[in-house]
Order: sequence, then C-alpha cells, then structure tokens
Amino acid sequence: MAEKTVDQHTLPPNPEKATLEGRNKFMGFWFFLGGETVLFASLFGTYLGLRGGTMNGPGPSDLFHLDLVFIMTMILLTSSLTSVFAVISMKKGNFKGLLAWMSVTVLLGLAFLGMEIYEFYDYYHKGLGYSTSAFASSFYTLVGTHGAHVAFGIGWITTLIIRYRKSGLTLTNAPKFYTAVLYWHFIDVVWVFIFSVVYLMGIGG
Amino acid sequence: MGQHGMDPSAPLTGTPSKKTKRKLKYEMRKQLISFVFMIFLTSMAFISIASDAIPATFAIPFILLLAVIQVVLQLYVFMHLNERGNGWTNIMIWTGVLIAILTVATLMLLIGVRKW
Amino acid sequence: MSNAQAQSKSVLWDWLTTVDHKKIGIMYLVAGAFFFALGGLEAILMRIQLMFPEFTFLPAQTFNELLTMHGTTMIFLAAMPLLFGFMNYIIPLQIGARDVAFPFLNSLGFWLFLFGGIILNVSWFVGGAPDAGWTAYVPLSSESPGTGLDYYVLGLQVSGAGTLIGGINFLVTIINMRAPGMSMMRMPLFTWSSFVASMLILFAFPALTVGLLLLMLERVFGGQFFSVDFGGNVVIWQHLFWIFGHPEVYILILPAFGIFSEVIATFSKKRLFGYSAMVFATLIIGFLGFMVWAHHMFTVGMGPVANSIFAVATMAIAVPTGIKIFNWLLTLWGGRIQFTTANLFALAFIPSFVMGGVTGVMLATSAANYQFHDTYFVVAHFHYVIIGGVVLGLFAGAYYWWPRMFGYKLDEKMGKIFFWMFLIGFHLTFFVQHFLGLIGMQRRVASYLPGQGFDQMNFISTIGAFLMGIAFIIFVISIFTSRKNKVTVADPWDGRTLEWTMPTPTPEYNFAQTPLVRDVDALWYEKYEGDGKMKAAEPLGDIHMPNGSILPIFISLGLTIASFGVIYLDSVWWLIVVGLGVTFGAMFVRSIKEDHGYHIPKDEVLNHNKEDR
Amino acid sequence: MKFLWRLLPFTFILLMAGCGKQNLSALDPQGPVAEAQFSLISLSLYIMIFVIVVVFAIYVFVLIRFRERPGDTHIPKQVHGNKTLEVIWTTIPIILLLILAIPNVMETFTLADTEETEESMMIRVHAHQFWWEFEYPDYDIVAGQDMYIPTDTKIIIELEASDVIHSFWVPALAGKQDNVPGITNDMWIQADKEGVYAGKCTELCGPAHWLMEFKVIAVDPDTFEEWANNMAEPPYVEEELTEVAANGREVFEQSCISCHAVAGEGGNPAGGPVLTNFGERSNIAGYLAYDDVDGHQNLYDWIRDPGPLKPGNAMPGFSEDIISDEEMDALIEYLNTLKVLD
Ligand code: HEA
Ligand code: HEA
Ligand code: HEC
Ligand code: CUA
Ligand SMILES: [Cu+2]
Repeated sequence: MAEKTVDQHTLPPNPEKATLEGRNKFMGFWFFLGGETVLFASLFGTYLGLRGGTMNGPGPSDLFHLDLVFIMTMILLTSSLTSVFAVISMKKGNFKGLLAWMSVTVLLGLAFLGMEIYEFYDYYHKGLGYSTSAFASSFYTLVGTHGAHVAFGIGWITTLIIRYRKSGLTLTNAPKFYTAVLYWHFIDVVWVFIFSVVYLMGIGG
Repeated sequence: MGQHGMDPSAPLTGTPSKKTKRKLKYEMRKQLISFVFMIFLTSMAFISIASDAIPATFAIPFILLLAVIQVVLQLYVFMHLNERGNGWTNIMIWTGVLIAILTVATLMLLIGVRKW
Repeated sequence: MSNAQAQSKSVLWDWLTTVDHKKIGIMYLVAGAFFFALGGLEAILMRIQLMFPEFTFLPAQTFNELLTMHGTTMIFLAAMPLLFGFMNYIIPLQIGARDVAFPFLNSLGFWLFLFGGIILNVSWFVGGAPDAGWTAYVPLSSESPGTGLDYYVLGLQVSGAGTLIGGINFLVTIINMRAPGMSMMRMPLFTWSSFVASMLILFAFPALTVGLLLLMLERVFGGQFFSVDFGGNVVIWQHLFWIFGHPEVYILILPAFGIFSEVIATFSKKRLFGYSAMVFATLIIGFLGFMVWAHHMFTVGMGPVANSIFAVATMAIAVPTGIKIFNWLLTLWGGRIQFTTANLFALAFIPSFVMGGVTGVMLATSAANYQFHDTYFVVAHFHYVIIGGVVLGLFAGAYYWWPRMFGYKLDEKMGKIFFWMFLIGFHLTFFVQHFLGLIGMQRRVASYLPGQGFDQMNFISTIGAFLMGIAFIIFVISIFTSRKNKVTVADPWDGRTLEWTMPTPTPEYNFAQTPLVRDVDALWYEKYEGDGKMKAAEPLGDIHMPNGSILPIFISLGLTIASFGVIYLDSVWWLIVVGLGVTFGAMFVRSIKEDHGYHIPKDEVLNHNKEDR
Repeated sequence: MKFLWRLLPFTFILLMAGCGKQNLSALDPQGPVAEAQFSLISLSLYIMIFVIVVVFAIYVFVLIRFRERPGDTHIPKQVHGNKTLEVIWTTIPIILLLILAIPNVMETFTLADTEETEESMMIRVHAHQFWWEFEYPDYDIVAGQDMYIPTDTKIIIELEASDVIHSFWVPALAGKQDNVPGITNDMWIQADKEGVYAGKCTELCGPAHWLMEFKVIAVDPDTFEEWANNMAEPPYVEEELTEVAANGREVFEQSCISCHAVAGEGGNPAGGPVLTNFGERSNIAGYLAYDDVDGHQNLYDWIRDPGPLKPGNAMPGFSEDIISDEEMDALIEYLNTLKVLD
C-alpha cells in the first residue's frame, strides 16, 4: 500500500480518495448502498404485493395529490444538484462554497420532509390510519422509511457542517462530506422510484 | 501505509491544477445538463399520468423507463460511478440491483394469489 | 500523539475497548462457543424429549421454544460468529495487512452481535422464548401471544446489523488492504470464500432486516402486512425470510469450505488442486445462492412453473459444489497426507458433506419435495450439511489456527478421541432421521405417538446426540489441559500462507514490515523456491495504529435499551427515546471527535521482533 | 454390476418396509400420486448412490495410497490443476442432474393438474388449530377429522386455513400442500385400494401441532355414495333413541351444539368438528383411542377437560358442575349412536 508521495497539504484532485481511510470509507459506503438497494426493493415489493389490499379503506386514487408530490420531487432533485455543487466546490478547494451548498441541500431536505409530514397528516385525516389496511401499512412503511432516511441525512450533514464549520477542508473531512453526498443522491434515487411506482402508478393504474 | 508525519486534520491549501479545473468546469456543465434533463423526464412522467389522454398500458412502462434513465444518470453523472477504480463498486451496485429486481418481481407475482 | 493510550490500563478495559481485529476475533470465538454450547444443550433437551413416544419430559410449548431457540441460536449466534471469529483473526494475516479497513466498525459489529444474542436469550426469563420456529412463519409468529417473538425480532435485528457491518468491513478489507503482490488470484481460499460470503451478507441481510421490521410493526405497532382480514398476505414473509435464509446457509458453508481448502492443502503438503476452478466455483455458488430461495416453499402454492424453475436452479448448485469436492480429492491425490486432528476433521467433512449435499438435491426435486418437506428428512439433510460441513470446518479451523491465536497446540490425543466420538455421534444422530422422515415423521413435533415405527430410530438418534455432547465436553476440557503445549515457532504446521510468517504470539501490528507476495501460497513459495524468508515491501518504520474506543458498546447498549422500549411499548415506551438517545449520542461523539490513532515507534517494533525470534 | 445398482435401493426399501407402518410411509405408496413421487425418490436415490459411491471410492483410495508413512519426508509435486479433469467433473454431474430434472419438471406439472373432470370429485379441506374439516361441495356435506373418499377416483382438493398455516399430508397417498390463510391451494390424490390412511399436519401451528392428525378413509364408490347421502340425512334421525341416549341428546343440545353440528343442525364457523358420524371415528380428536380398555374413558376425559390432552385446543372443558357424571354417561351413549354406515 505504498502511498504516492505528494505534499500532504496541497489540494489533491480527489481529496475524498487521497488517503487509504478515505478510499475505504468511499468504497464501504458504496457497498452499503448496494445493500440498501435490496432493503428498499424488499419494501417496494411488499408494497406492490399489498397495494391492492385496501379493504374498503381509502386507496391511492382517493388520496394522492400528485401536484404536491411533483413539487416534492422537484425539490429533492434540486437538492441533489446542490449537493453536486458542494462536491465541485470541495474539489476546487472552496470550503466555504462546500458548506454553503451543503446548507442549501439541508434546507431543501427540510422542505421536502415538511411536505411529507403534511402529506401523511392529510392522508391520516382522510381515513388512512396506519392499521387501516395492508395497503396503508405498506405505504406508510415504504414512504416512511424513505422519510426516515431523509431525516437521518439531514441530521448527518448538519452535524458535519457544524463540526467542521471552522476547520477548512482536510483529508479527514473530505471523505465524510463526500459519503454524505453519496447518501443524499441515493435517497433521491429511491424517491424517483417512489414517485413513479407509488404515486404515478397509484393514480395511473 | 506510510502516512506518518502528516496531520490529516490540517487544512488543505492551494488550488486545483489547470487540468483539474478544466475537468471540473466540464463536469459542472454535464451535471447541469443532466439535471435539466432529469427535470424534464420527471415532468414527462408526471404529464403522462396527469393527462388522461395517455392510456395506462403505455404510461406505466413509459414512466418506469423514465425512472430507470434517471437512476442511471444519478449513478453515473452525479455519483461518478463510471470513474476509474470503481470496478468493485459497480459490481456491488449492479448485483444489488439484480437482486432487487428479483425481489420485487417475486413479491408481486409469487405470493400465492395467482399460481404460475 | 504517542502510544500513551496503548499503555497498560486494566485488562478488562482493554478488551472492552479494543479495535484490534485479533482480539475481536477471539471475542467472537468465545461468545460463539458459549452460544454453541447453549444451542447444543437445547438440542440435547429436545432429543431427550423425543427419546420415547409420548414422553413427558417437556411440555409441548417448551419444546417449541427450545426448537426455535436451538435453530436461531445455532445459526445466528453460534455458527456465524464462530466463522466471523476466524475471519477476523485470519483474513488480515492472510492478505498481509496490519488491520481491517474499519477497526471501529469491526468492534461495533461484534458488540451488536453480542447484545443481540443477549436480548434474544433474555426472553427465557421473562415469560417465554419465541416459539414459532427459527423461520418464524406468519401468522403463527405475528399472532403468537406473549413477548417471545418480540425478543426474536429485536434480538435478530440488532445482531443482524452487526453482521452486515462485519460483512462490509471484510469486503473493503480484502479489496483495499492487500499487501503488494497479493493479487485477487493469489489470495488464499479462506480469504476468497470469506469474501464471497461477505458479499452474500451484504445482499441477504437487508431482506431479513425488512422482514423483521415488518414483523415488528405488525406485532407492536399495528401493521397489517400479514393480517389476511385487512388485505395482508402471509407468503410475503416467507419470501423475505428465504431471500435472506437461503444465502445464509451459503454464508455459513463458504468460509468453512475455505478452511478445508487451507487445512487439506497444508496437511497433504500440496498446493490446492485447481485453484482458479475453486475460486470460480465459489463465485458461482455465491451467485446461484441467490436464485434458489423458493425451494423452501415448494408446497406453499406458487404453481408448477415457479416450482420447476426453482427446482432446476437449485440442482445446478450441485455442479460447482461437485467441482470443489473433486478438487479437494485431487489435492489429496499424490500428497503426503498427515492425519493431524485438524486434518481429520477436514477429511471427515468430505463424505459427510457429500451425503448431506445429495439429499439436498433430492429435496430440490420439487415433485418429490412434497413428500420430504417439513419432515425429518429435511432435518437430516441440513444437519448433515451444517454439522458435516460447517461444524467440522469450525473444529478443523480451531485445531489448525489454535497455535497462531493462543500460542499453544491443542492436545492431539484428546483431539482424536473428541473427533471420533463427535463424528460417530453425529452420524448416529442424523442418519436415521432420513428414514424417520420418509416413513412419516414430521419435523417440529413435540412428541410422537407410539406404534408408527418411529420409536427405535428416535432412541438411536438421542443416543447419538449424547455422544456429541460428551465429545464436546472433552473438547472444552482439552482447551484447558493443553495449555502446556506451548508453541514458540512462527510456523508449526509447515504452513503455506502469510499467517504463519509472524512471531508467536502475534504482535499487535501483525507485520513489522508489509510483506511482498510473489505467488499463491506466499510462504511456501519463499520456503521452497526462495530463501525461506518473506521479502518486505517497505522499509521498517513507525507503525500507525488505531485507538481503542468504548463507544461501540454504548451504541449497542443504546439499541438494546431501545429494544426493550419496543418490547414493552405499553409501559416503558420512553426507553426507546432513551436508548436511541444513547446510540445517536455515541455516534455523534464518534463523528465529532477526530481520532487519528497513534504510532508505534520503529525501535519498539525492532525490539519486539528481536525478543520473539 | 448393473444388476447390483438396481438392487441397492430395493434392499433399502425392503429394510424400511420393516420399520414403516403400513398406510403411513411414503415408501409404501398406495395411489398414483404417491407412486409417482416414490418413483422420483427412487430415481434420485439411484443417482445419489452413484455419486456417493464414486466419491467414496476415490476418497478411500486416496487416503490409503497417499497417507504419510513413518519416515517419509518427501515434498509432493505441487500440481496446479488439470483442465480435462475439470471438464469431466463438470459435465458428468450436469448429465446426472438432467436425468433427474426432466422427469421432475414433467411430474411437477402432472401433479399440478387439478382441472376438474367428469370423473373427478372435489373436497375442500379447511384446517383449524388443531383439527380438520372436509367439505364436499358436490354433496353439500361437511365432515370432521375423517376424510372419506371413493377409491379409483381422482380427488381434487382445495386447501384453506382459518387461523395459521397448516399443511395437509397423507404420505401413503400424496405429498403435502400447505393450507395458507387467505389463499386457496389445490392438489389431487387418489387411492387405489380401500383402507385407512394416516394424515398429518406438517407445518408448525402451535403446541398441539404434533397431535393434529387425521385419516383418509378410502371406500368403494358405492359405499361412498351411501356414506355421503347418509351424512346429509343420517338414518339415526328417524330411529327411536334409547332413553339414556335421548337424555344424552338433551345434554348435547344444551352444551355442545353451539359448536358441534350434528345432522346439519348447530355448529358455528368458529366452532369444532362436525360430529354427524362421530360414532364411527376410530380416534377422538385425531389421536385418542375411541374404544379403550376402560370403555369410553378417553371420551369422558376429553369432554371433562380437553386442554391437557391437546395443548392449546379451542374446546372448553365441562366440569361436573355443568355436566354430572350421569349426564356424561348419557352424552357418551348418545355420541355412540351417531353412525351413518353399517
Ligand atoms: C450449510 C448449510 C446448507 C447447505 C450447504 C445446503 C446445501 C443444499 N441444500 Fe439445504 N438446507 C439447509 C442448509 C444447507 N443446505 C437448511 C438449514 C435447510 C432447512 C431450513 C429450514 O427449513 O429450517 C435446508 C433445506 C433445503 C431445502 C428445502 C427442504 C424443505 O424444507 O422442503 C432444499 C430443497 O431444495 C435444499 C437443497 C439444498 C441443495 C440442493 C444444496 C446444495 O448446495 C448441495 C450441493 C452439494 C452436493 C450435491 C454434494 C457434492 C456434489 C457432488 C459430489 C457432485 C455430483 C452430485 C450430483 C450430480 C448430485 N435444502
Ligand atoms: C449451526 C446449526 C446447527 C447445529 C450445529 C445443530 C446441532 C444439533 N441439532 Fe439442530 N437444528 C438447527 C441447526 C443446528 N443444529 C436448525 C436451524 C434447526 C431447525 C429449527 C426449527 O425447526 O426452527 C434444527 C433442528 C433440530 C432438530 C429438529 C427439531 C424439530 O424439528 O422438532 C433436532 C432434533 O433432533 C436437532 C438436533 C440437533 C443436535 C442433536 C445437534 C448436535 O450437534 C448438538 C451437539 C451438542 C453439543 C455439541 C453441545 C452440548 C453441550 C453441552 C452438553 C453443554 C456442556 C457445556 C459445556 C462443556 C460448557 N436440531
Ligand atoms: C367452544 C366450542 C366447543 C364447545 C362448546 C364444545 N366443543 Fe367439542 N370441540 C371443539 C373443538 C374446537 C374441537 C376440536 C379440538 C381439536 O381437535 O383441536 C372439539 C372436539 C370435540 C370432539 C372430538 C371430535 C373428533 O372429531 O374427534 C368431541 C367428541 C367433542 N368435541 C365433543 C364435545 C361435547 C360432547 C361437547 C359438549 C359437552 C363439546 N364438544 C362442546 C369445540 C367445542
Ligand atoms: Cu396444523 Cu401443524
Ligand atoms: Cu435453501
């Protein structure tokens, strides 16, 4: 594992992968996302298996308002872009920019989460309790697990921002920011499927 | 592992090389374009369901296709899965996707409601 | 920072906070052995109950709890952790690394497993253990009264998280931490098979996580996934369980295969025959392992097309497994076979496992499976593959690596007594069970009626179990009585791989200098083609080491507390908040406290190495 | 040599015939389904024995020939592998598996052929914790615990469950299928000979899982018709009852009929087995001897306190406060009269 001898304090092109720790973290995190893929697939499968089981309770077409969900999707997509900007700032050595873009990402995430909470609240008052039907349970569990991921991502990135607000970019924190961004993209990927499979297909057939 | 003597918590200084800068600029453009494209895809999906003009038999596969395209964009443009040295990462992600597909198909089809 | 942290604190504190993969490996072995004895004891109790027809040694309910806990304990808390113990200790040594990729997470994985195991077993003392079988089929499990099943769900969830972390750690370690020259195709087979097993862990455990999550939501929070009256479906659980469950059995067997490859090559003094075929076969088994899970569900009503596909896919696994069997045989062929205890276990594996494997193929015959399913024929099958494969592998590994891990050899004489008693007991117990199944005895029965022709065979089976139990006690005794057989050389078996290149006991940094690998069986190559010494890939220098941490225990403890909050939601729901607070708090501390480890100065390394040579 | 191969499984089966009880063992098939399955089992067994013999032969040879002898210190040649061998031991197992897989797939489809025909008959099997209910839609009758079928008739079976998963297994007639709540499964069986075939529940379903037994009783088609018609309208309804039995009937109508239907009256969906032909059971609750040494002690014990006899079962006990000993005798006398065949 001979390290390329570079001056340790000059900005490398990929600071997140400049150290062995960074490379380990980077790779381990990607693998974790591979596992998460199966985790969400299991939840999607369960939802798809049970979505017909509304048992006289409200079903997708009684509940979903596509326009709100469309806006949520846009917000999350945009937050994906802002986190990309954060990474580009990082690679440019612009730590302030990194923090700023990460903050924007968090804000967008919060907006998304707020809307999701509103959505659940609304469905609940339209008669879709968690125990109403198998459809209800599997819907809330799938979308809720995604929501929990968003919440965790927000907490994680916020912690990073606060912890490193004054430290500048270092070889230790670059991989941390980078993996957080990967996580955020992954959340977005999952949402794309929730949007298509749960909401659009729920309304469309 | 020969990193001793360095302090990993010291801030990195300097600016990226010209080459890196050029690459970043190019990347930025690529990402903006794919972002716009993703927005477009999402809107298409939305419209194909929201407007009653399009029959569900077409709309459903269509939106699923759009979702897949978006995911590939996310993975390769935003998350740089295609960069060199990501061989194992690719293997793990696509294995995960394969098993994910199997899982979803099974839970839709093989839960005893219909016999095959 | 210097080595201030490394200086002597109390021994206990050292073990509680260690992030050294060798110590973690040993902790896995100790905990795993404890749970193995526990699971074995449960088996013996079951066997006593089944000794005579309509025997009333145990109430039916207790029997069901025992059988559930026996299966669950053996699979999750004994077999897998024992394998993890060897993987932890040996993989870094075999690939020439000083450490694993994530020492902190490694320790977290261990503590999660241990706390999960404790949660599960607490159920015995508070109103009854889970009673729905290790497969916990709904709705029996979702509607089982009492808290037993809640303990099952949360115990497995916590320990499963530990396993997943462990799996990722091994994957990254093997990919990123190999010594120079150690290409993938020069890795020892144990490392290879552990690598594939870790891949299986990565993709199989999330399905279990979701299954357990759903079961928890159903039981505690009013979910309706499995309630037919609310549109639920009970087959979903079975799929989720087996999407995990079938790969799980290969997670168990592949590292054991790896152990046999090492032991057989070492003790026949030959290079492993068909190395690349072995690697390839391992990968194929891993891949096919994911395509066949529904062979546990042939009778559940999926339909003939689905049954046929899964039947044929399952049979296909016999091919790569056969490749491995024949390559082992050909490794022995032309060798100079030494009958050490380690090798006896490896040699006994071949016929025993083949017998278990071929009954697996019989089970895979879907139309005939309608007769076999859920009978003692299945019980016989899986004990043949698990004991004849995994458990013999664990014992082979123990005898083989014991000097490396503990600095002494296990007594060979007692070892051979243990071996023969265990082997005979094993075949006695489980061979007759094939016939019991075929002549009509279902599995998971708390007893059976007389006059069905079951009596003698059950009696024989129980006697066999006693033999295994006594054999195991002999083994445990021999661990203590063998301590005088000190080993001071680095390479007591004339080994082939890198774990035999460092002084005994293994220094905490493993390799004073990272070795340079020039062939498969790196050490053997240097011994017989080179000058007998490993080449170094780097100059001697300070060695970087990670700091220990107590946080993994706190993270695991927090989850344990939260689990009790879930189990007793009605009274102490606030424990969830407290527990998650502890967990996230510990994670928070970990993430804001940068920890760059410390260095062992070059001189100290030099001194140490001199002393031990 | 070839002859020997054929003989091996055969001797094995002979051996087993000594152990297995008749009409219970899967190795002693009594109908086309079990026979088909048995021939697959035999086929797979031939193949497996072949594999085992080959492996054991190489194994034993190697262990004897290449063991370390005292004083031997030579270093064996470090062979890398052999392509030809790898191909051989990849191909041969594939061929062996094909020989097994093809008939298996065919058989899997044959066994799944549950299309109803002119000659076939349909029975719906409901499984409960811990007893069985058999509904004959063509005859509009329901029976408990004993499943009567005509011989030489393809019986289509639909499987359902009311609480947890159970599994319907009659080893001598056919392999099992699961009774899954919320799902209807099907299978078919057929008996060649008259006889009583033991049936078992093969899915863990609670503490009395091991006692959830039943019987399939194959009778000739004429007898079956008689049985089915009499189940709909039992002859004993017309007949005069003895005084004791009439008293017993009163007790029954007071305490039992809410759960147990007799002659089409009483019962409820969450109740217990139909007792219309209870007098003809050979076992109570699937396993207790009907006529034991002490007369009807088992039946008496069952009604008094069924709990310990079948842990977790749903029938309540009736203490002496509710049914006196005298009434109990009458009740048992009455239950004995519930016969539809003679
Ligand atoms: C270590 C664990 C382990 C291993 C390795 C295996 C290996 C195999 N298992 Fe097993 N199995 C279990 C553990 C394991 N199993 C457990 C625990 C259960 C029960 C779970 C429960 O319900 O509680 C189970 C149940 C189980 C079932 C479901 C039975 C039922 O409930 O109805 C089936 C069905 O197909 C099956 C098949 C197989 C097959 C085909 C293999 C193959 O991998 C075997 C391959 C090996 C060989 C075939 C031998 C060597 C090969 C040759 C010498 C080449 C030539 C051979 C031929 C041509 C045949 N197993
Ligand atoms: C790794 C897996 C593993 C292992 C090693 C074993 C080992 C054994 N198993 Fe296990 N078994 C399972 C996994 C395993 N089993 C599973 C998954 C099931 C299915 C459960 C279910 O249906 O849900 C099962 C089910 C099962 C049954 C069927 C129960 C039923 O269906 O009703 C039986 C019955 O005979 C049985 C017996 C045994 C015996 C006798 C051993 C013996 O090998 C054990 C030998 C015992 C010892 C070696 C230890 C003895 C210890 C002592 C005497 C204490 C001494 C203590 C000290 C010295 C400190 N097992
Ligand atoms: C609450 C409902 C209920 C009541 C009331 C009830 N039983 Fe039962 N009975 C059951 C159930 C359920 C079973 C099946 C138990 C099992 O095998 O798991 C059963 C089984 C039986 C059996 C065995 C049936 C067989 O086919 O072998 C007999 C006999 C019997 N009951 C008689 C009686 C008599 C006599 C009474 C009244 C004194 C009575 N039962 C009252 C529910 C009831
Ligand atoms: Cu019903 Cu077991
Ligand atoms: Cu399996």
